[in-house]
Amino acid sequence: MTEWTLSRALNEALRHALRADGRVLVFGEDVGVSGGVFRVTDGLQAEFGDTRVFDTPISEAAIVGSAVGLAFAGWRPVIELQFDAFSYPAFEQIVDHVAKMRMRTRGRVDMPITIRIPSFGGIKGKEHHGESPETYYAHTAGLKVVVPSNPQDGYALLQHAIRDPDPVVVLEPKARYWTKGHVDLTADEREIGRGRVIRDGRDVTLVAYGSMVARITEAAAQLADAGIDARVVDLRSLSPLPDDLLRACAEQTGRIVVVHEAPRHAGFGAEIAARTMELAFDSLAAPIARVTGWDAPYPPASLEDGYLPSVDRIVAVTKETVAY
Amino acid sequence: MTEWTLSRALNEALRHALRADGRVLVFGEDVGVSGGVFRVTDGLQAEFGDTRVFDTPISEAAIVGSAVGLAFAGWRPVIELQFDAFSYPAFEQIVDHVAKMRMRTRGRVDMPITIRIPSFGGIKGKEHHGESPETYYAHTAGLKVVVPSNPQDGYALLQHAIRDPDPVVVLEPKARYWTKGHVDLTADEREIGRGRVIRDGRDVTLVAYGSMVARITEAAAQLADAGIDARVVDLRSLSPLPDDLLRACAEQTGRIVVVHEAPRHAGFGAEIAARTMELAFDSLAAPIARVTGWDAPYPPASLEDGYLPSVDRIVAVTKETVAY
Amino acid sequence: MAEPHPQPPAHWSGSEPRQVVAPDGSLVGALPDDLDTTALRELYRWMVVARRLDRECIALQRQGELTVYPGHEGQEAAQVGSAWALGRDDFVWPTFRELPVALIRGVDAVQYLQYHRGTWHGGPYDPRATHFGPICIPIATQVAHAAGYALGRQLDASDDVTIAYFGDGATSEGDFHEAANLAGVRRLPLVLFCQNNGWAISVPTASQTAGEIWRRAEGYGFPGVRVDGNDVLAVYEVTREAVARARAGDGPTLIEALTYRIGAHSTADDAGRYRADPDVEAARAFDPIPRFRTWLVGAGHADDAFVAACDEEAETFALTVREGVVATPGPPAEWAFDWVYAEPPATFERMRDEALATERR
Amino acid sequence: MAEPHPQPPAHWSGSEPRQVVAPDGSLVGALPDDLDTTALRELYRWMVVARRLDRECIALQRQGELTVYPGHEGQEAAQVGSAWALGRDDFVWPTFRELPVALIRGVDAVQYLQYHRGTWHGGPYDPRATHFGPICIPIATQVAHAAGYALGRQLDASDDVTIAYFGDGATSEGDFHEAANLAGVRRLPLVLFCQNNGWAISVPTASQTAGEIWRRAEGYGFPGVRVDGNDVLAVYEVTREAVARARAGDGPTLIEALTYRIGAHSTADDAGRYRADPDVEAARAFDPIPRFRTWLVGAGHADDAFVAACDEEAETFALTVREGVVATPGPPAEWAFDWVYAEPPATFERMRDEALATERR
Ligand SMILES: Cc1ncc(C[n+]2csc(CCOP(=O)(O)OP(=O)(O)O)c2C)c(N)n1
Ligand SMILES: Cc1ncc(C[n+]2csc(CCOP(=O)(O)OP(=O)(O)O)c2C)c(N)n1
Ligand SMILES: [Mg+2]
Ligand SMILES: [Mg+2]
Repeated sequence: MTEWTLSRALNEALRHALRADGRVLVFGEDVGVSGGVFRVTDGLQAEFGDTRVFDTPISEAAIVGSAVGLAFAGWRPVIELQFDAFSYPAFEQIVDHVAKMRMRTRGRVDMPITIRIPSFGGIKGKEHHGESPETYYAHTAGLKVVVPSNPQDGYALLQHAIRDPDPVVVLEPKARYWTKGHVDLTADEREIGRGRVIRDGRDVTLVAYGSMVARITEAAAQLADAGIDARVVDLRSLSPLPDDLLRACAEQTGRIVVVHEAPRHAGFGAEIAARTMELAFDSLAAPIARVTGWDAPYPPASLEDGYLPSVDRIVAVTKETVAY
Repeated sequence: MTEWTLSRALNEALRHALRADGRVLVFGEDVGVSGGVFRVTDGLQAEFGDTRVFDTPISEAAIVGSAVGLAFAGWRPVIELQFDAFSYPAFEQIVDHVAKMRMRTRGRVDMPITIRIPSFGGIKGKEHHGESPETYYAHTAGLKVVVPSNPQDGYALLQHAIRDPDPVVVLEPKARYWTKGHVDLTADEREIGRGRVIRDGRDVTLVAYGSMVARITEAAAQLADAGIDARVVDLRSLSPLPDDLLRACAEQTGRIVVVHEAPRHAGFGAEIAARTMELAFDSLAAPIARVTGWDAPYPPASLEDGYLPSVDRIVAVTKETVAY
Repeated sequence: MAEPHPQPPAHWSGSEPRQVVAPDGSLVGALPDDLDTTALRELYRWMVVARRLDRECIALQRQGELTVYPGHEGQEAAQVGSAWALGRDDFVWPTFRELPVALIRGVDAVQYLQYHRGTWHGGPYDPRATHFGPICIPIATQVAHAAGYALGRQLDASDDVTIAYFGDGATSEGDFHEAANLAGVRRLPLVLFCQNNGWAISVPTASQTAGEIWRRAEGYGFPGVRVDGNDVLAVYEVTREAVARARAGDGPTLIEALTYRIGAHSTADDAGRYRADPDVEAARAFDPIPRFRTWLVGAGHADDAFVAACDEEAETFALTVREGVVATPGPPAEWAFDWVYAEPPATFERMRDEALATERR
Repeated sequence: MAEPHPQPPAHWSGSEPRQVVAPDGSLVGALPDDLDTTALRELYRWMVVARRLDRECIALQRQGELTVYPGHEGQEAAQVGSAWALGRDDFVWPTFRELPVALIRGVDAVQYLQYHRGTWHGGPYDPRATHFGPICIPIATQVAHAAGYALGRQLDASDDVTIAYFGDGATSEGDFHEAANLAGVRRLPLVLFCQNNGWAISVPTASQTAGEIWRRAEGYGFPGVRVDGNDVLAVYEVTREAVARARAGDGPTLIEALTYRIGAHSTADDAGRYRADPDVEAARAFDPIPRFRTWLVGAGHADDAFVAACDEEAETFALTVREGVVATPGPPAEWAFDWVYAEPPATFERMRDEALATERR
């Protein structure tokens, strides 16, 4: 057991992967000598050299496109796209090629590509630095999409993503990079596709991923004072979706509140709601509620707090759902 | 009343817009002398000259990016991105700029940009020519997204999209381009944001957009023979969502089946299901069902029929929903 | 053979391209020193075989045996000449128009054509075995894959060379630029081979770019060369030089091969809407095949018997391929799911089962 | 003033840049013929004002009055010289580092800094009134907007010129390429102004591209020029020429201005992690301000009193801006919704009401 920040845990996961597999490459913008805007690649170039860990020109499409070619050449690319919105210039390469190439080659060529994207808001950042791109990637068949919310998951999920023979998009919540937590280096369950119940509860289930997990956890504590026993679920994997867990929560608590930062319209919360309804309609005692960012562009720093789901909003909506 | 194909109706809508407003520009790849891969811009360059209607280099990001600049210069760009998947190279420009620019300028500069994208499958086309990109755009705050399913709507929606001061993505169902239908040139209700009930029914509501509207219509006919009275709804607008209509359908039929070509996971059907549940939970007698493309890349032509929701699948699922 | 038309296609104007055999079949440059008679005859044979197969494919499409098919008539020299300069382990990243290259790489034509038959995406041949990448439709995106593959071989300290094929229109895409710039920065063992055939569907090269494509190279810090793309020997020579540079670790080369798309963009395209037949007829005067035949026979490397034999072989081959194509059945339903993931998630497998059950219903 | 260091920054090597005043302040080129003493003094004044404001902004950030702030120290000549060559109706498309250009365009500094204060995106100034586009962070994307704007003015038969600012790193993006190529094809009245400051955050220009940036132009069919970006007069001259060409309908020009980013990439960046202080010190020897002052005073266009007056004005201005910035309140909650749509859909308005109700709760 060690105490690490999420940034450090991800850094150690990369270090571990680079050590364990000589075919692993880490590249992107400023990941080399500078160690990455969020220090996630700190010290890796010094330790593994600039053939294993290197900077690229500012060319997102070529970063992802070259990862596809590197996979054909038997390498295992782990790439960083510097911020959520800066993954969009590579969208065509991700959707048309990374996600489909293995099928196109009839399984002759795997795409063991890991795409790390510092994502989501909450850091009072500039525009294009607070986007929630998860729905774009989760809706893209052929990709796997995971979101660690704490150092332990960061350490485990990133390693699993790198080892996975399929392309995995790892959305790292910027707002949690500097939050410390215990990391059990020996834990190595097959993580991708499994959610985690962080707090049990009978009255209602709060579901979230990334930074919002901390907020639903806090909300659950406040709800407890109000006599509401809320279960807290960290989804962790958006694709594949841990739908057995969602079914169980619906069956056991009958009420579900989904929380995410992205706009509500066609956001990932819709899939959680629709899927859960399909799986456990008769168990639902209230409509599945969504507490999300508003259907407007991510606002400037000064308006961020009003945009992101606050603990108050989560608590209020949960109370309505329980009272329904 | 005239009888036109969807392609012709869209062509006439563009012609009408070019005549009515001297600031309207039509550009993209092969839209000039050749008249577009699907003939939607046929004859426009000849009639309006190559300053109003022109070809661009194969540069999707620059096509969309230049439309943003043209809007600043007071023009009203109507651009064509040749096929669904070929809108992805411009994804960053659409999401980061087209959708957000008006807000960024505090409303000083409108973005009256129309982005036409021949979309969806069903034409036994090559890969990247059968994609369903609607969720990517519908989830992007700041855009409006419409899908005409017939010549009348094509004629009306495209004109409204062009006149709209906000950016509108028009997803044109390739599979319907050559289908004829009546067009009332005088019809001019404010279309964007409104769905249409194509066939009334009491037992269940079938909801779709684009090419799938024809399939749910056919399914409704077959269901009628089986004694099931199905309402048929053409959504037409994905953003904004005609949610009053969805609520009414849920209240009046209690059962809803959503159909689309895109993969199910985090697809647009999820939003329809989640939103309808929020609005009319107590009226729902069965879980809202989704009949969709599978969560796999769009297959080669030979497998297309098994991928797209067939009338049989729609009928079968609807029967289950009604029997629920 | 047709007399060379005085006016070459518009997009050939500007800098003089490298040339070995002039349109009239006369020798105007130094012969590649490593091509013996057998090799020279092979170049001719492949061009004839490819040309004949192209006609067969168009017929197959008309008969409904293929979906949309993009022909390569007129571009045989650019493709055969460049492909001939590659080593067995060198890797090709094609667009959708490199059937001649595929043949030379040993890709089975029937398998290749499954792509256009609509039975598979990417092409069902094994890209690793053939060193010929999947057919790629999104314009210029394969250039980035090629750069990555070249980087991978470079990191493995291999001396394999990678070649990316693309068209004039592709040079307008951001992906071409990003990949070319990356190739320059890393001095990748990469040959960027542009077939400037004058057209991007209906758009002429002049509306695609105001510069000469080969000149882009200097901005990326590596050499560019312009070659007569209908002169198979010149194409072979410049590609051989580029491959040698790459193999020696001296980095990428951008080759602009001036050729002409004789046919429509594809069987779905009506070229009559945007270009005049006389221009196409004029371009035929620069046809790579009669030009090379004139020189080959004149120089005594081949005789009429050989020429006839090539036509005959091309005929037989085309018909064999036709039989193979017509005989291939559609893929089983499972194939829509079988290779999406190496480790399919449980949710995916449940949906696959649901799908296959529905199919059988 | 500092003696010019023998070694200019690494990325200045290669082709000789245009120069008017050498680093030591001596005149080595022809003076722009349209700058009188008043104008020459203005150029100096703006550089000093901009430099001082930059320092103030960094201080404001440290004190929590601004969020991340990207400084421009060392790039004053490149920005002031080029901005001075623009006409009132010419339109500027900036990145996030063109505060000096903004000042010259008449953008209110307090309003401009709202972007970095985190109270608004894009910048709350009126881009149409100031002819200065919204601050743009996604690298190189504004070059496409600039091309479109230039096309719009061209279609209106106006003789306005558009200028796009971008960095060395931006030249690696597909958007830069697509926009530049489009500019060439349409002969747009566009000036592509690259400030090659040697760094893209931690990545040196040598790792960004293997070519010289100005040489990219030829591949697009228009001229490129390399200029000493720390020589305000040379920058003014080459930009004036480019603007004249554009205004005359002769198309775009790519300008590579060699400068140096003296400060960190932004206040969030620790440059010590990737570059050595001695290099930065060496670069200071090429500082544009003392260089120009030496010449200005030496040539009798200014005296110590004027120099002192500039410093004083800069001081007062910086403090006024500080007061203005510190005084600006955060935006009201409605602003998150007010300008998203010109015609807000009913569903959007319902959500806005829900949101504002929640806020008030
Ligand atoms: C990203 C993208 N945009 C548009 C298209 C549609 N398209 C297919 S072929 C083609 C023209 C390509 O021209 P060129 O690169 O010269 O190759 P050629 O067809 O001449 O071989 C276009 C625009 C595409 N396939 N991909
Ligand atoms: C598309 C995109 N990718 C990455 C970034 C992150 N980023 C911000 S500034 C920067 C470096 C830009 O370098 P350069 O173009 O030389 O401009 P400079 O910062 O030197 O002024 C990067 C990579 C971004 N803003 N946009
Ligand atoms: Mg071409
Ligand atoms: Mg820079």
